Amino acid sequence: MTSMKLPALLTLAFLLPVAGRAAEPIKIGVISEAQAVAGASIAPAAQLAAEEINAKGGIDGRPVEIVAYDDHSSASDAVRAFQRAVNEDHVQAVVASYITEIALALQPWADRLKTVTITPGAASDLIPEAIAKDYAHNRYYFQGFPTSSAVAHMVCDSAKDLLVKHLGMQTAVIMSEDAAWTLPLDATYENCLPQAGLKPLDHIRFSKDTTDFTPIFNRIEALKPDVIITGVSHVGVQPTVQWKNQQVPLPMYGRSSQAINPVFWKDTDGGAQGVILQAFAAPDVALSPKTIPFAEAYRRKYGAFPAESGYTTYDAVHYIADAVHRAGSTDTDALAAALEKTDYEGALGRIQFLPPGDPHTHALRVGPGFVQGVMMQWQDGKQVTVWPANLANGEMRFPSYIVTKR
Amino acid sequence: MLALQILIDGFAIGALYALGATGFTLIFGVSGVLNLCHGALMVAAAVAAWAAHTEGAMNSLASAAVGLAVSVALALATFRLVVRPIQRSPAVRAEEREIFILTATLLWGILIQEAIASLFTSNAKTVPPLIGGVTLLLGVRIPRNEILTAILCWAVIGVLWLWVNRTRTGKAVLAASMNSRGVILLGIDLSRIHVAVWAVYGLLAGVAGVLLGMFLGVSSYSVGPLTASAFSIVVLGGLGSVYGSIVAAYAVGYLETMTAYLVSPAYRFIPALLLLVTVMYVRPHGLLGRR
Amino acid sequence: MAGTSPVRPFWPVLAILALAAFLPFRVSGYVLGLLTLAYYFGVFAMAWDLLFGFANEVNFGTTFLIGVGAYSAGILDNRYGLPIWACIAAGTAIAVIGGLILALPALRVSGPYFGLTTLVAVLLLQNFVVIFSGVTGGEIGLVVPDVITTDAAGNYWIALALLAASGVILTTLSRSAVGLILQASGQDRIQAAALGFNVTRHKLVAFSVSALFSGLAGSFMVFYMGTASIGTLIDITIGVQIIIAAVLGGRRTIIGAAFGAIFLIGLTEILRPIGEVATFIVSAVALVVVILAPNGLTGMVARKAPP
Amino acid sequence: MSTGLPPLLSVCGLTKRFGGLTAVNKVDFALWPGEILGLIGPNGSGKSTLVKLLMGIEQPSDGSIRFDGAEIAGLSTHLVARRGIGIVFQHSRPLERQTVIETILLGLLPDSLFHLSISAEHRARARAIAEKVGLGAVLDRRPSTLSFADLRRLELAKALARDPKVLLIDEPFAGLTASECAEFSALFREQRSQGKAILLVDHNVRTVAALVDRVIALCLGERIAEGKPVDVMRNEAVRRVYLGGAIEASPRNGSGGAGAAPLLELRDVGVRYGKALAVDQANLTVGENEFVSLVGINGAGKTSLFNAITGFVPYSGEILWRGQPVKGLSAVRVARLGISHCPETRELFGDMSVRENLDLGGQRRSKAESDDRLDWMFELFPILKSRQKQNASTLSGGEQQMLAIARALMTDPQLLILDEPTLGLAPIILEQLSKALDALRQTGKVGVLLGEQNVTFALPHADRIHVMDRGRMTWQGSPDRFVHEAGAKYLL
Repeated sequence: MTSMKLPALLTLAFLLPVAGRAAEPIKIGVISEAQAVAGASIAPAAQLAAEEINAKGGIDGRPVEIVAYDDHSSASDAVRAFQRAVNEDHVQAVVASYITEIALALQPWADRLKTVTITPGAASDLIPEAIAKDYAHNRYYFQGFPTSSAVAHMVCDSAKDLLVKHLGMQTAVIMSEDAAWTLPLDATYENCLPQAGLKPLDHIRFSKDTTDFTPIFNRIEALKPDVIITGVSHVGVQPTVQWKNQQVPLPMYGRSSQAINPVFWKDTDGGAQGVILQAFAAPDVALSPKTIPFAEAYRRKYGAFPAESGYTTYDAVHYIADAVHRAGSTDTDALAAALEKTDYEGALGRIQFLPPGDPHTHALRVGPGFVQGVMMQWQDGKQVTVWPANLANGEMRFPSYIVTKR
Repeated sequence: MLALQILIDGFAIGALYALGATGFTLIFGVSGVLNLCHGALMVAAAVAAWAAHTEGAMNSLASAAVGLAVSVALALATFRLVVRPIQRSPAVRAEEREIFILTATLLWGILIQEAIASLFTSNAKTVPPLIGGVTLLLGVRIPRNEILTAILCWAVIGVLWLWVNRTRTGKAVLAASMNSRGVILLGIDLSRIHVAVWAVYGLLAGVAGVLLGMFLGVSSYSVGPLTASAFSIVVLGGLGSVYGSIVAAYAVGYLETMTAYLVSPAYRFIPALLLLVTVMYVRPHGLLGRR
Repeated sequence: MAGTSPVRPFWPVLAILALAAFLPFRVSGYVLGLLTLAYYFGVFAMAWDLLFGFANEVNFGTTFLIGVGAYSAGILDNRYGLPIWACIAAGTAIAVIGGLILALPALRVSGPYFGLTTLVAVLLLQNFVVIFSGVTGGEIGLVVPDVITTDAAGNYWIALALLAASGVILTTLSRSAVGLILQASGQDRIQAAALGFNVTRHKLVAFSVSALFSGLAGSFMVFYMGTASIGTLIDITIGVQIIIAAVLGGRRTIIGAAFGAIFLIGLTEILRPIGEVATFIVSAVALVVVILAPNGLTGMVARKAPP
Repeated sequence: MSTGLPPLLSVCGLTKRFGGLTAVNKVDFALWPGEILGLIGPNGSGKSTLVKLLMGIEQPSDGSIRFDGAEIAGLSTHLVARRGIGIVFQHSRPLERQTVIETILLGLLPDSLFHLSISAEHRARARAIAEKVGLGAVLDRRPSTLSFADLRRLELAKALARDPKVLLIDEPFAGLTASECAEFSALFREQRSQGKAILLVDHNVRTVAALVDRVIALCLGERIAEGKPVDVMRNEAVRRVYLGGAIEASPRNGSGGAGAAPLLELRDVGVRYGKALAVDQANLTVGENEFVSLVGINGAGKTSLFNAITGFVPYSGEILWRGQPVKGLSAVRVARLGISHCPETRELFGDMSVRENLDLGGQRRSKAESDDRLDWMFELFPILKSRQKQNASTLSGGEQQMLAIARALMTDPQLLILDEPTLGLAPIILEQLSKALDALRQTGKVGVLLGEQNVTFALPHADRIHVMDRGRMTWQGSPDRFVHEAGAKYLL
């Protein structure tokens, strides 16, 4: 039965270097998907943030320490990692997973193990709605990322300017992967696209395991819309490359999480050319004074720019530290209470959580002046910001075979 | 229009499936091994080709070659390090060899998959197509590379056929698949034949993998599904029957494509699976006999 | 009894059980949580071993049984709010029915053909869970409102009890007269039939027993995890883990399978700190054991030639 | 034997067809309580199929099987068994991990799902049965540690445990020593005395003659004789099956033959399969271009000996090829020395054409060489030429045999080992084969070692004859001497 004592010992050994330090460190557990591009930036970004804080003398003299876990994109692994973080490594807060399925699996555990937990990337509205519905049992859980509906609204708003006003488009087909986060996304698309002036002709949901997108694109094309409105995160490279190889004469516009990552161009071998995507942060968009410095610091340290979840995690660690400082303790209730009062200028913009009572309790507040986000387009290997006007640094351009009106 | 679309896409997909399954069935026929790291070999080949292109800045042909080299090497490694030790192990009784080889190749496949994932992330990768662009065929727009893919698959299958039916080694391989003792009686070295077969198998899996990487793209997650689909197709066609595999490959390819077009992409795989179950009940030993 | 293997292992196992029962007073909730999962997997692996080791059927569909049981239980709780015990009972029952369905091909086809048919069963279940997401929660997974207890020790003891009970029942069964007949049938159905045994019926029984424990453990696990999702219950990789655990622990020993599962999950967890390569190393270790020590861990411990 | 009472088992018009071939053809016989009936016939005569039909392992195409007055034809095996028919398989895989007593207990268990425990009274009975068959001393040992004879005893014990009314026993004496045979015979007689009916299946009369009350001889699926052992042995049809027609030797008019330089030498070669002793102290020599016939009934050990020579089974003693020991060489290496083995199983490539099969034979030779030999083969076996394109599996038995021989010769051997080429072939085919072999012998290009049970076929071409019986070489000499000295003894 040594197999039970061993992990304990091993983790101890793992923590020894810091155990020697003077002040009791504040431990933050980071559970992420190290092998998925979208999740790979989470742990490094947290580390970076911790180093910054410690460089400034920590929180009231106490150093921040990151304990990282890989959940292999599996909910049960994540639950195990969570238990380990809390019971074994005694972390005071957890930042966990960009995948909604996993975030939802962890949500009950935040209460069971009485630990503040923040997701740096899971977007589904189900998360804050659950908190609103049963605040008593979910109050330790925070969504460090805008909700899917917020994402959808931003796509609609930008589409109104860029597609309807500018290009005179009228119809669209929604194409999204079958996942937790896209349910509210699609629902919102259905509402807000018509308001924006784009009539949804059809709505295609496909399995995350889909590899052959030819039929999907052909179905869409047969409907003769002006644009494809996307909602993809687990897939990205394959639809994009096939979109390009088949020269589908329709722009792809919307949420495509993988496309936010700078390596996307390489992964698609340039297939991303012309793709327009919504993002809450990008290496060269100054959403706040902190955005670009962080991106640069990250690249200096790790040799590549962070994925979107990197920015959110970076902020999360910072505002956890800030909350600990304000709460003057790491007691879970105090910390949660402090977090609810968060008002922090992060790489994403101004961070505030929606208060209890709001249908989206503990979700990020979005909109001008807060977390705002941008629309970017891949052009010749670079992400060009095309919306909002105040941040735009380029015009939309499309591959020759895509014919847009006007 | 739609019919033609289905016809063409189904043909390309079917050709890919056929190529993938051919190697799988060849190995089973000759050495009686159900190689459950099949998908891993395909993905490894594709990812290697991708890496050679993006990291090594090679042109698409050279990088494809790298992919093939990798899968051949891995196939031989599978034989030497995993399959043969078990076949020769005195501790494994004959009737248990099957499950042991299944388990071992499965694990080996996981090893390869994990290696790929931690070296190149689990993100999907696409191999640069040999030729870009599209052609219009009766109003249907088809990527040139899709057509090339189908042609190449058939070319390779054709070459395989020639190898098996026209060359001495090929003949011996075929003979071994029917009666290994007969081959030994004629003084033909069976172990050398096995090595040859595994190398050829690696080549087939590699070509299939690289082409798949160009056509649809692969990720380390594709390993399981690719193995499963090859396994299904081969069993559906009748184990050890190359012709059966090809027929089955097209049956599955078209069934999937039609479902995707006519019903919904979400239900793509279900009819094929149901077909498989029915066949297992009606014709427990697959559609076609050996060879 | 008609010793599958002599009664020797009995006392050591009892001692280990006793030790395990006291753990909650010594180790942290995390280790308990880890072991709780490991124990459930232990039951799965033992159920699989009954089919492979004794009925000689290579079943890739074990997660089909687990999934059917778990999801049925979960759905009954989530939609109809039945009391937990009822959900578990129903889930188990439905899993047994699933087991009988799965057994049908086994009576017609064998070897790889059977293996594939069971594999397909899993893939189908997977697809149906996604398609009927309205009921099953689809990709998102099913949220189960009720939990038996949130107390780590409580959950641990439940799992341990289930593991012990299953272990005792399955071992007894495998060493009983029926187990003897099963082995005879598995080894040579004609000879068994020539001794007057209805091989078909015994195979069906083996399947339903295996299904019973898979379903039971699956249902319990749902109420421990609080969610049911493809990735945690049905996915082929789970089935693969179970098979590896059983082979690793030493096939045809029942309890060996349980130790295999605990070892596998324990090792994965021990290696978690080293990050993504953990799975790689675990599979490597498993592969080496399978190739070099086909009789698995129990085989190494017993240090006796293959039976 | 037929006392007034009705037969226990009566078979009538029993027929089994596998596609084209009829394995069992309208066989009738009856079996009374308290008698031992011998069922004899060479390989491929349909014995084993008949047994399978009785046991319900195969379903008959036609005819009836009545047991205890009820029709049992078509019942599934376990039902047949429950009616009271037991079987002792010749090749049986014992449960590895059960002890002797446990294995016997298996036979005692009821076919119930809920019968978990094993009662003391069961154990007592198991012990009793073990004692009876002579396993008393090894009750708690596992099969892997048992002698071959004990394994056979265990099989018998399992069958007896169900206390069947009829006992089918397949090759009861194969691989047993004389004394063991005696012990088993005693066991069978005891069963008979208890009113059991026993069907003994064996290759030839002699082995079972002393034991059985009546004998039925099968050939090519048909009953060719029935009666007391002595009569059956005298029966012309039977003699023809085993000895062929009148025996005569034909002198060789060609080079080579006896006295030529030794090609192959066997010194005290022994072969064991696990516990069974198949070949014991065999000595034999084949010279350059010499034609040696090794005659012996099935199970005499010929095949085992050949497999030893060609490196398929390990052996004790020495085998020399042109004076060099070949021990440890793989089958492939041996074949490359120039020893071509044409086994009774033929091992053709069924789904390949005749031509492809032959080409594979010539694969290690140059194209030209191989083509020359091909022509030679076609003149040796003209039928093959016309069948070139045909798949081997679609050939008739005779043609397949010719192909097998031709393929073996394609490898340009110095020694051709022919194992039971006449197995299950019609007389007319034998003629053709015989001619071909003679032609082959006259060419003086290759030495031949022929294993045969059909003496008439084995004799004519032979320069020397060896007789093998129960793994031992019992006689050797020239063909003409054989006719006088050994011929008569061969069957009896």
